[in-house]
Amino acid sequence: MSATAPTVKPRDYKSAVKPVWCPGCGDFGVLNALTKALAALSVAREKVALISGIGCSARLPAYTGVYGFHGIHGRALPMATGLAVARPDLTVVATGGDGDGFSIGGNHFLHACRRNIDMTYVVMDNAVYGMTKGQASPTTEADWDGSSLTPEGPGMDPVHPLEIALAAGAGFIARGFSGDPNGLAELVTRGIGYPGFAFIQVISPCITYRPEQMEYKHRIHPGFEPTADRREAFLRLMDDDYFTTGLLYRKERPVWRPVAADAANLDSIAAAFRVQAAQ
Amino acid sequence: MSATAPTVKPRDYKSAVKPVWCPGCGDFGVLNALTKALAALSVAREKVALISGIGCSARLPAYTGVYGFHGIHGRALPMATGLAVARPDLTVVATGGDGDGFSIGGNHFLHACRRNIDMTYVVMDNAVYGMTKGQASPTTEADWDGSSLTPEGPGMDPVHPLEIALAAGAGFIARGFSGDPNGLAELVTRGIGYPGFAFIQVISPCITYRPEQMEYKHRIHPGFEPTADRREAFLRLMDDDYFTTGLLYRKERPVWRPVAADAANLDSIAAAFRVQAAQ
Amino acid sequence: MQPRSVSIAVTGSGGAGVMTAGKLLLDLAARAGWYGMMARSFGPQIRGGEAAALLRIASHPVQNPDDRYDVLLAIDWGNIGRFASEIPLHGNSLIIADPRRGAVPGILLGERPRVAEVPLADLARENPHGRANMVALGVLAALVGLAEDPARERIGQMLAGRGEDAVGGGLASLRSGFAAAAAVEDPPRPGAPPADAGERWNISGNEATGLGALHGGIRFVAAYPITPATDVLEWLAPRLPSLGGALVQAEDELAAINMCLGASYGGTPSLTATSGPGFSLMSEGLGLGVASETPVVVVDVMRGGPSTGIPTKSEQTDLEIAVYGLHGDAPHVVVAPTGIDDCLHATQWATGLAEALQTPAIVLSDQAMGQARAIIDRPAIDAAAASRRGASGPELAQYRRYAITDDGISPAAVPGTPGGEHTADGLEHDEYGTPSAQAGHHFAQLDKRRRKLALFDYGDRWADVEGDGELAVITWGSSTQVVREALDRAAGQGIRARLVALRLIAPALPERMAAALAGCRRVLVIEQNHDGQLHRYLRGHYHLPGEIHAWHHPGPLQIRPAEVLQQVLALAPRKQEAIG
Amino acid sequence: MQPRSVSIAVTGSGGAGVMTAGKLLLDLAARAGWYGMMARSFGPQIRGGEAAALLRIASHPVQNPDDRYDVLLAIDWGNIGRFASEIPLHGNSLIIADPRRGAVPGILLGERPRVAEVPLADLARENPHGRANMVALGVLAALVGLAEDPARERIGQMLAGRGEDAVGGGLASLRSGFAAAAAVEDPPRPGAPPADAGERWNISGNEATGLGALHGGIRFVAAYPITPATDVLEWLAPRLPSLGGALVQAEDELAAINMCLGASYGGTPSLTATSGPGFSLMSEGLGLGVASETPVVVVDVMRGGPSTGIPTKSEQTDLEIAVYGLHGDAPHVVVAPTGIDDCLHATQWATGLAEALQTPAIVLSDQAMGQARAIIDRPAIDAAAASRRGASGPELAQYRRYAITDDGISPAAVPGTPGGEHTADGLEHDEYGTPSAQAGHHFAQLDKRRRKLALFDYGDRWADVEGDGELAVITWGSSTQVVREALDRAAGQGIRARLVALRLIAPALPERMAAALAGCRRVLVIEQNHDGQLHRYLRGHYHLPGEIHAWHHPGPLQIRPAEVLQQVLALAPRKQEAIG
Ligand SMILES: Cc1ncc(C[n+]2csc(CCOP(=O)(O)OP(=O)(O)O)c2C)c(N)n1
Ligand SMILES: Cc1ncc(C[n+]2csc(CCOP(=O)(O)OP(=O)(O)O)c2C)c(N)n1
Ligand code: SF4
Ligand code: SF4
Ligand SMILES: [Mg+2]
Ligand SMILES: [Mg+2]
Repeated sequence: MSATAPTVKPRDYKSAVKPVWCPGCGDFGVLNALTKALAALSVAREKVALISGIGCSARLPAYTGVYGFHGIHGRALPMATGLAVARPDLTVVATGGDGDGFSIGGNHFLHACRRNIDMTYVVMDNAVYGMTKGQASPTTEADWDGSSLTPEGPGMDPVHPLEIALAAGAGFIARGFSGDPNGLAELVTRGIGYPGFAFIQVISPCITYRPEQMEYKHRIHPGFEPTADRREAFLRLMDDDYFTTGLLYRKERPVWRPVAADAANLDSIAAAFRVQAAQ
Repeated sequence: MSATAPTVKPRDYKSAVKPVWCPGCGDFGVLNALTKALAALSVAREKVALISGIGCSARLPAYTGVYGFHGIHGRALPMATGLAVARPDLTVVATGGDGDGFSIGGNHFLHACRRNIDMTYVVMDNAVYGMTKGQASPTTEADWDGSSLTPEGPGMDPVHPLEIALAAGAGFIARGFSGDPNGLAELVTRGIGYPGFAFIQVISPCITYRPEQMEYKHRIHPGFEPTADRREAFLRLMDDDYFTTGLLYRKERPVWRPVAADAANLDSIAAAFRVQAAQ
Repeated sequence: MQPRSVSIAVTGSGGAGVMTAGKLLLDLAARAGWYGMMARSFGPQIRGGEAAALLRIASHPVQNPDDRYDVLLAIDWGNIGRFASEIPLHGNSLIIADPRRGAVPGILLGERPRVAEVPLADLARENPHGRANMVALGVLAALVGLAEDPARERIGQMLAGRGEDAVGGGLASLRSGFAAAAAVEDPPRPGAPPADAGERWNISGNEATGLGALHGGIRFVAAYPITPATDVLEWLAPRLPSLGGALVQAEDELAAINMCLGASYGGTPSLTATSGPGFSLMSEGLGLGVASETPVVVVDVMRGGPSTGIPTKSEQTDLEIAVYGLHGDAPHVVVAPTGIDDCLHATQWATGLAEALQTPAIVLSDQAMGQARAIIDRPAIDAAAASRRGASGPELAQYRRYAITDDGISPAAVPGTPGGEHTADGLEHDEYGTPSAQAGHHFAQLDKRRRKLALFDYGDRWADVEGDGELAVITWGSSTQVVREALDRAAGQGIRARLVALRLIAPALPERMAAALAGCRRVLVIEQNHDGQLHRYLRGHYHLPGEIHAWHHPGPLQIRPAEVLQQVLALAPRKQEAIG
Repeated sequence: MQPRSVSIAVTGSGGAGVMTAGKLLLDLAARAGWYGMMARSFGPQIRGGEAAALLRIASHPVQNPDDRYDVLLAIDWGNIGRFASEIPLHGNSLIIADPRRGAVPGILLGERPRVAEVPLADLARENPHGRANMVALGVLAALVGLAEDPARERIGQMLAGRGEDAVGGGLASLRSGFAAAAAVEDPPRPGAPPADAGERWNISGNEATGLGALHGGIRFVAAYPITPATDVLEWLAPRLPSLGGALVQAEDELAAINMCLGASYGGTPSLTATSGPGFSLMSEGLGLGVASETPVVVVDVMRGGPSTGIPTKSEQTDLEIAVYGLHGDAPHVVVAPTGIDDCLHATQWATGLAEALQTPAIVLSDQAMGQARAIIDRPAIDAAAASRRGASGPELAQYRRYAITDDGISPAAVPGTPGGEHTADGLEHDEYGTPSAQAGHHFAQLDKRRRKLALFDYGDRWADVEGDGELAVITWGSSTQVVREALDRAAGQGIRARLVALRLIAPALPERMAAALAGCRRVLVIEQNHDGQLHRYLRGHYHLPGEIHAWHHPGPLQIRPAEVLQQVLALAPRKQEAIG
C-alpha cells in the first residue's frame, strides 16, 4: 500500500477490527468522513498517523489501516505534537472526545492552538462521557440531569470550544456533523491541507447516553463561511447556536518549528569541555 | 485578631517572614495591594485563605498573616475551589505566576472560569518563569531570546489571558499593575466583592530575568471601564495593547453551588441496603 | 466443614437482561434467608456486548466465587468464548441452554457437564410481553429451591411501574420457568438457610466504600469518573448533600486531589475515588498531602494494569504504586479492605487514620469487590471516628503548625481559628511552616512524619489473624476471602494453617507481624497480580520467619479456593505428620 | 594510600562573585594539571542570596567532597549560619576573613581552626576597577600553589570583553591576592599533579548527561523547566538542532512525557529531564510507555523531597518512585549514574536500553552530581548504541506489533514503513495490538514485557564491583564516590571490603548480585535518604547473604567518607583478625 494509486478508496483506510461502538453511534460517521478525506488526499497509509486519548471516540485509530497510537486520557495532543515535530513528513491527525479534549486535556488544547504545529485535531463532541457510561462533560448543558454524579446537572454553562480555540490563537477552526460524512470529509481534507493546527469540532451524537441527540440532525445546518478576521469570527460566535457547521475561521499563522542550526558533530560539541593546558 | 476593628491597617495582614524576592521585584507591590484590599474590606485575618502554587509569586501567602497554602505548581485553583466549596464562609484568594496559571495550570484556569466558584484569582504576570531562573512563559513574546531553553525565543504568539478568561466564561476580568498598588488594591477589593470567580491579571515585572520590564511603568495606562456585554469586551480585547489596566468585564453569573438536599441520617441512607425478608 | 453453596452463571448478549435476572435471583435468595453474592463480567462493547452474571448462593456468608460453576444458563451464546475461562465447569455442572440458540459451544464441554435444554425464547413468546430473562429467573429460582410466590410478588413490584401488560408478561414467563425447571434432574441445591436470620444487607463493595466514607466523616468529595470507581462517586453524589456535604466533578484527577486537599485544609474530611490511571495522576498531590500534613482519603478501585490495561476487570495490581508512588521519603497510610463488607469498615477506618495522622490514606479496593454485591449480616459500625488534633489555647499564642511533638502529631488549626493563621507548605519547612533548606529542619520534619505513623496505635484492625499452625498464608484485599475458604477446606482435611490478611498495608508493623507469625516455619504469600507485589513489599519491610513462598497470577481470572488449597497442601503437613 | 587533596569553600552574599572565583580556581588548577571538583550551594533568595563554591583540588580524580574543608574564604559573612553545617572544618583548617566584615562567627570556630585576616575589600579598592572576588582568587591560587602568570592570562582573556579598565582592575586585584597569600603560614597544598596529564574535561554532571543523551542517539527532547534539571535542557536546547534534533518546551510534564512518546513512536529516540515533582506527573505516561512498548528516557535529577521539598539541594530520594511509581505490573529500566563522569555513560547506556528493550528507562541523577563540575579524564565513549528492533520482510506480511517472541522483544515498525501499520495501545491487547480483556492475552503480554527485561544481557555495566573481603558495601548514585573513597581509606588501614555500586537499579539481576557477593558475610547498604530506599528494594528483590546493615541519612548534608569509614570499621575485621 505504499504507492498512492489514484483509485484509492475510503475503505482502503479501514481495518478489519470491529468497532466497540454502539450501533448508531455518531462516531461511525466520523470514521467514514476521515477515511473519505484520506482517500481524497490519496495519502499513503503508512504516511498517516492517528493519535488518540481514551474514550469511545478515541478508539477510532484501530478501526483504520494507518499508523495509530491509542494513548492515555487527555494526552492525544502532546503525543501528536511530539510525533509531528519529530516526523514532519507524516500526516498527523489527533482524535478523541469532548471529555478527552476539553476536560482532562484542556490545557493541551490551549497550548496546541497557540503552538500551531502542523496537524489536525478532530473532536467527536457528544456532550457526554460515553466510555464511562454517561457523565456530564464540559460541553454538557447546565441542566442535563442524566448522570447521578451530577443529579441536578453540571450547573454551569457549557464550554464553547470554538471560542476557546479562537482565543487561544488557533488559525483553522471548524465545526462538522457526524451525520454529514461528506461535508465533514471536506472539512477534514481542508484541515489536513491547512499548514498549522486545524481544529474541527464534530457534533457526534451518543445514542446510548444522550438519545435525545438523535434529534440533532434536524437542528444542524451549514452556516460558517471562512473568515480570516478574528474580530469577525468572535462576533459570529456571539450569535452561535451550537449547530452551525462549516469552516468558521482560517488564517495562516507562523507554524512553530524547532530551532535550525548548522550541522555539527559530537566531537565539536564536546570540544568546549576540554581543559586548555597552561603553557 | 478575630475582631475586625475599624482601624485595621494593611500591615496587620503581613507576617514577619522576609520575602525571598529580589529587591525591586513587582511582587512586593502585589503584596502591598493585597493587604491594602484586605484592610479596606476589614475582613478578619482568620477568615481569609490565600492559596498558591509554585513560583516566586506563589511565595506570597507566607508573607501575609492570614491562612495560606503554598501548594504545588499549577494547582492553586483546584485547591482554592475545594476550600471555597467546603468553607463558603471564608474569603478565598488564589495567587501565583503566569507559568503556574497559564502553562501547567491552564486547564484549571479554564475550568475555574467556567465553574464560577466565589473566589478571586490574582496572577502576577511577568512573562517569565522567575523561580527557575528565567525561561519563557506562555505570556512571553515570540522573539524573546533571553533563555537558552528557547535560544531563538518561544516562536509563538503569547497567550492572551483576558481573552481566554472571557472565552471560558469568567464574569469578572481585570488587569492591574504592581507599580500601582492603590489601583490594584481597588481591583482586588472589587474582585473579592464580586460574587463568583474574579480574575485579575497583574503586570508584575521581574527585574532579574526581564530587566527591560522596568520600562513597563511608562507604558501602563488605565483604560478599561467595566462592561457587562461580552461582545463589547471581546471587541476591546481585539485592540488591547497589553498595558491597559482596569476592570474590563463584570457580569454576574450563576455561582456554582453543590446540590442541596433535605437532611438525612446515615441510618436512613443505609436502609436501602436492608434485605426485605419474604413473608 | 464447608456448607454447601451453589454457583450459577447467567450469560447472554447485551439487552438479554442477564444482570436483571441475576440481581433478582440474588435478592430472592436473600429474602428467603440465604447468603450469596453476585459478580459481573462484561465484554468490551460499550453497550449491547455480551455479559455474565456470576452468582453464588449459600447457607453461609460468601463473598468470593467458588472454584467452578454448578449451573450455566445461557440466554444465548453471544461471544461466550471470551468468557469461557472465567466460568469453569465441572463434570456434574448443569448447562441450561435454549435449543433455538444452537448447539452448546465445544469450549464449554471439556469437563463433560450435563446439558438441559429449555426453550427460553419460545416460552417467553407464549405471552406477548414475556421475556426470556424472566423465564431464566424462574428456572433458576426453582432449581435452587426458591418458592414461587415471593418471586411473583417481587416481579410484580418491580414491573408495576411499566404497566399491567409488562407485569403479566413477566409473571407468565416466571411461571413458565418454574414449570420448565421441574424437568431438570438432580438440581444443585444450597444448604438450608440458617435459622437465625438477623438483619441482612444486599450491598456492593463500592456502595460499602461510600457508606464507610460517610461513617468516617467524609463530607467533601471531588473526583473524575473512571471505571470501576465511578459507582462509588455516583452512590455518594446524591447522598452527601443530605449530610451537609458536597461533591464536585473535577476537570481531571490533578484537580480532584488538589480540591480534596483544599477542602481538607478547611477542616472537612475529604475523599476522592479513582482507578490506576487516575491514581497515577494523583501522585504529586499525595506527596503534597504528606509534606503539608493534610489528611485526604484516596480510594483506588483497582483494575487490570498497567496503563489503561483492562478497565472492566479486576487485579490486585496497584500495591506498589500505592506504597511507593510518591517522590521523596513520603510515608503515608495504605489500607486494603478484605472483602465486600470490609469496604465499609476499611474506608471508615482509613478516614479516621488520615484525620488522626494528618496524612493521605489510600484505600486499595478492586473491581472484584467493588462491582460485586453480597448478602451480608448487618455490619456493626464503629461509632467514633478518630479525628484531627486541633490547636487551642496556649498553642495558638506563637502557633507552630509543624511543631515537633513526641508522637509526631502537630496541632492543626483550621481557617476560622483566630491565632492559628499559618501557611501550609510542601516546601520543607521549620516548625512554623516557614520554608527552610536547612538540614536540621529537614531531618526533624522527615522524622516527625515517619514517627507519627510508627507510634500510632492501630489496634487489632491492622490484619485479620486467624488459625494456627506452622504455615502462615499472608494475603490481602479480595484474595482474603478465597484464602479463608481454602484454609477452611484445609482444616476439613486436618491441616492447620494461619491466615494473616493485611488490612494495614502501610506503614509496616514488624512487631505485630512477628507476633502473628511466632512459631511459623513457612510463609505463603497469595495475591492476584503478575509480579508478586505484596511478596516483594513484605520482604522489604518485614523479617518473615522460615521459608517464604509466593504464589500469584494476574487478573482477570479470579484466584480460586482450590488453587490456594493446592499450594497449602504442598506446604502444610497434615496433623499426624506435624506431630512426627 | 590516599593522595592529598585540598578542600576549599568560598562564601559570600549574592553579587560577591564567589561562583566566578570558584570556577576560575578550578579551571586554573585543571590547566596546571590537577584534578578537582566544585559544587555549589545557594541560599533561598532568588537572587542576591548567600552562596558558597565548594571546591576540592587533588592530584587524583575526585568527584565527591571530602570530610572537611581545609580552607574557608569568606568575602563576607552574609547568612553563613545557613551554610555552616555544609562546611565542616577541622583544627588545622584555615579561615580567611576580611577584618572589615566583622569577627569570624562563632559557629565556625568549634574545631578551633586557624584564622588569617586578609582585607579583601580594601585590597580590591586599591584599583578603582578592582574586585574582592579577584583578590580572593589570587589568595587561593597562591595558597594551593598555582603560578601567577597563567592566572593573569586567564583573567585577562575573561575580562577582555569588558574593556581595559576591567582587565586592569582584575589583574591588580589578583596580584594583591597573590601578594597577601605570602603572609599565610603553612598553606594546605594538594599533592603534585600527575606527570602524565592526558586530555582532561571540565564538565558538570548535567552537561555529561546531555552529552550522553546525544551519544545515545537522543534527537528529540520535550520538557518543562525544573530545578535542578533545567541545566540539562538548557545545555541540550542549542546543541540538538546542530545534530538534526529538536527540543520542545512543553506546557507541563504531562505534555513533556507524551510528546516524547509521540516522537519515539515516530522512531526518534526521545528524552525528557525533570526532578521529583515533575517526575511524579509522568507516572501515567511512563505506564503507557511500558504497556505500548514505546522507548523513552526520563532523567530525574533528584532533589530533597517529598513534595516541593528542597529544590536546590541533593538527596537520593526517588529510587522507590522510579522503580514502583507506575500502576499495574509495569517492569521497566532504572539506571543510576555513579558519578559526574558516569552521567555521560549511564545516560547513553539507558538510551540504548530503552531502545533495545522498547520500554522507558529512567536515569536517576541528583543535584550533587548534576550541578557539580569535575575535572575528569577524557571519557572513553562507546561507539555503538543498542537500537530498536525494526520490522521487515516477512514480519510485515500480517504484521504483529506485539508478537510473542522468545526474547520478549517484538518487531517495532515505525510510521513510514509500508505494511507495518498498527495502532499502539495502552489497553491490554493481543499480538496485533487489538484491545483484549482476555486472560490469555493479558498473561502473554505481561509475561513478554517482563521476560524481555529478564533475558537481556546487560554485560558488566549493571554494577561497579570492586575489591574483595567478607564485607560488601552496596551503594548507588552519587554516594558511590564517597563509599569508594572510604573503602580506599579502609584498605589503607588493612581492611578488605567489596564495593557494589549498582548502576542498573531495575530490573534486579539476582544471579549477577549473587556472584558479586559470593562469600560475603555482611552487607552494608549506604545511601542518602531517610528511609533507606535502596536497602528496602534490595531486600525485596534479592537474596542478600549474611547480616544486612543499612546506613543512610537524608540530604541536604552530603554523606562524608569518614562517616562511611566508621560504618565499615564497625563491620569489617582488620586483616589479622580476619585470619583468626
Ligand atoms: C486518567 C484517566 N481518567 C479517567 C479515565 C476514565 N475515562 C475513560 S474515557 C473517559 C471520558 C470519555 O469521554 P469523551 O472523551 O467525551 O469520549 P466519549 O466516550 O464520549 O467518546 C473517562 C473519564 C481514564 N481512562 N483515564
Ligand atoms: C510539577 C513542577 N514542575 C516544575 C516545577 C519548577 N517550577 C517552579 S516555579 C516554576 C515556574 C514559575 O513561573 P511563574 O509561575 O511565572 O512564577 P514566577 O516565578 O515568575 O513568579 C517552575 C517551572 C515545579 N516546582 N513543579
Ligand atoms: S456510549 Fe455513546 S459515544 Fe460511546 S459508543 Fe455508544 S453511542 Fe457512541
Ligand atoms: S526572579 Fe524575578 S519574579 Fe522572581 S523574585 Fe526576582 S524579580 Fe521577582
Ligand atoms: Mg464524549
Ligand atoms: Mg512568571
